[in-house]
Amino acid sequence: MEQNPTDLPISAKIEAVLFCKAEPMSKKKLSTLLGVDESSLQHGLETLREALSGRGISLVETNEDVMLGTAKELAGLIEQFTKDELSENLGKAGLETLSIVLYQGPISRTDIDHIRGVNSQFILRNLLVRGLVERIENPSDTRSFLYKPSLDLLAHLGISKIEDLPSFAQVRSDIDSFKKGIDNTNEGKNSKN
Amino acid sequence: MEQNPTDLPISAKIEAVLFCKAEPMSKKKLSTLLGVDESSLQHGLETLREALSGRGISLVETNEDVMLGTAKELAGLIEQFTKDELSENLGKAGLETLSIVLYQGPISRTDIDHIRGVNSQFILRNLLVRGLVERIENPSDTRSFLYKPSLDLLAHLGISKIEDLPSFAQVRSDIDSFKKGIDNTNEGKNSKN
Amino acid sequence: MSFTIKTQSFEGPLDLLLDLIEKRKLFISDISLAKVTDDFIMHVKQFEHLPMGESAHFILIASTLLLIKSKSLLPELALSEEEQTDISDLETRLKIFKRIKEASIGIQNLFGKQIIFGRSQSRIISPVFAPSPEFTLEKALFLLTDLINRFPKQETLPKHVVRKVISLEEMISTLTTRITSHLKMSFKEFTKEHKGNRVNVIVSFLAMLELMKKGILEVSQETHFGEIQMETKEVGVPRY
Repeated sequence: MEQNPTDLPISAKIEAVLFCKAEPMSKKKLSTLLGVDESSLQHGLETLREALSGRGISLVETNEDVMLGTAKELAGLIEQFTKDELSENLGKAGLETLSIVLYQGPISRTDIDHIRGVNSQFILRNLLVRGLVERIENPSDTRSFLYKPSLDLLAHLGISKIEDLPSFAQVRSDIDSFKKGIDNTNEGKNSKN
Repeated sequence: MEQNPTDLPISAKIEAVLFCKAEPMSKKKLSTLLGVDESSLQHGLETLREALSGRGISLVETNEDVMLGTAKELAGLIEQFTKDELSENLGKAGLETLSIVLYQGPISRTDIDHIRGVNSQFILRNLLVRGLVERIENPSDTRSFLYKPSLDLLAHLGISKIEDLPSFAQVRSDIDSFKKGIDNTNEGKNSKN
Repeated sequence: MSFTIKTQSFEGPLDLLLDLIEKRKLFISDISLAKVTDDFIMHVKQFEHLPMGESAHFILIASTLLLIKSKSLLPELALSEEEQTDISDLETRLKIFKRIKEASIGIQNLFGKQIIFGRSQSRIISPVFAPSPEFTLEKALFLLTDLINRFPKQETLPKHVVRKVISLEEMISTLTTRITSHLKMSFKEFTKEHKGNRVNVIVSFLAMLELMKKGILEVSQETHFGEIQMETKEVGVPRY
């Protein structure tokens, strides 16, 4: 295949492998399989994303993983024959915790508890079991975990990457400035009055 | 969504349905699902075939049925991918899930998820493909499955009956008492949130 | 004062606090926090029956609010660096929590509305037996033992929370000493009837603060300490 002069571009190869895999795949594995480096892979993913625009399938991606899914506009059509396992109601605590993980992840449980002001052990476990949240080893403390949104969660929200969340950059920068003690939002301006 | 003026074309709808279905589908069924007549469907299929040219997936069509597959130029890559998948290490999550199936099987996915505290959907799939676990219909819920160690795995481990597993009784009772606990308290309480 | 709000409707002390501030249409600041302190503590009173684990988080926040309230009533009260940090930390946490709550509305609106579906797993699997050399019986037992040891335990309250909550009375008594040193008033008299109940100690303390605020005005006129106690008795302890 490698010798074939009419070799298909890397974006087509990515598409074929992800189609076959039928579940999230790590970018690392994908680049090893295709024998390309990370930046070529990312470039291939961008090309594929463009090629898929207006089509029936789309790309969903986190920093680490990538998968193919149906176009979000066609959710109603697909729901006619597929059952959706994740849509069980989140509840207030679940929604709050999920939002923290989405906008602040990867984040430790201690930090989640600190933001919520309560113990999040069981609600996090519930989200993990449902596959909405994933945990990874904490690079700065191997005895603990960091929590991050799963690809399935992004797919369930109908967004293809985390930056597509409503006001993603704004929320993050607001929270950063709260942490630094700088308050550029209305909150700060008005409270001085 | 159906009223949306920027509704995706029928070819995109066909693509999404076939992608998601992951198996051959009769054209008749497809046209019913999409609410179009046979000739519109055939026209949509032609458009899709053109759109897929040069991409990683392609349309496979008989007189009655239609399905999506990978581009034939990429057969070598896909073969390599499948081989890699099988020879890959199971990883901690895979080993943990397999251990649970070994000691607790036949066991449902929900129970595995709750014992592990994370979602095991994709891992179980991998264990099935590798012939390490088998699934049987759940006698108490025909829509779901129970997972148990395969005979090949038991033979590979040199186990003639499950009771010969090291510390079998102790491990089972520890896990069972935890399961009882979550059924009665924590999980129940949190799922209401 | 409304007591109709069910405790279950708040996910935690910050949720309650934010709700109290927003109900009064205030912005998050030390001033607004001082204003809602009494309301907050009235709500916490209802949680007295909750297990230590759940009420501790509320008591912890209550103690910080107490500092804020004390400072607002008695501006001359000097706070330690740690106390200052606790106060600004609470404001920061509330602001972050509020931002997250706002963002969570957007998440709720998206969740499950336009799902991107993955491919269904085909029902037919033709397995190829591919064991992994790492998987041995010893490994299986090791992993399961590890898993069993990591099973979540009920209500594990972090040590620092327990320590802080237990030292709450100490904090109040120190505060009392600091505030009353020149007033010669015994806080013990105020709280002896509520012995052992943290929330009531806080309530009494707040009441005393209010009275003292009035008392201080008197003091500045007459500088006769004995009469303050007479004055406060006439005013009476506010009934909460």
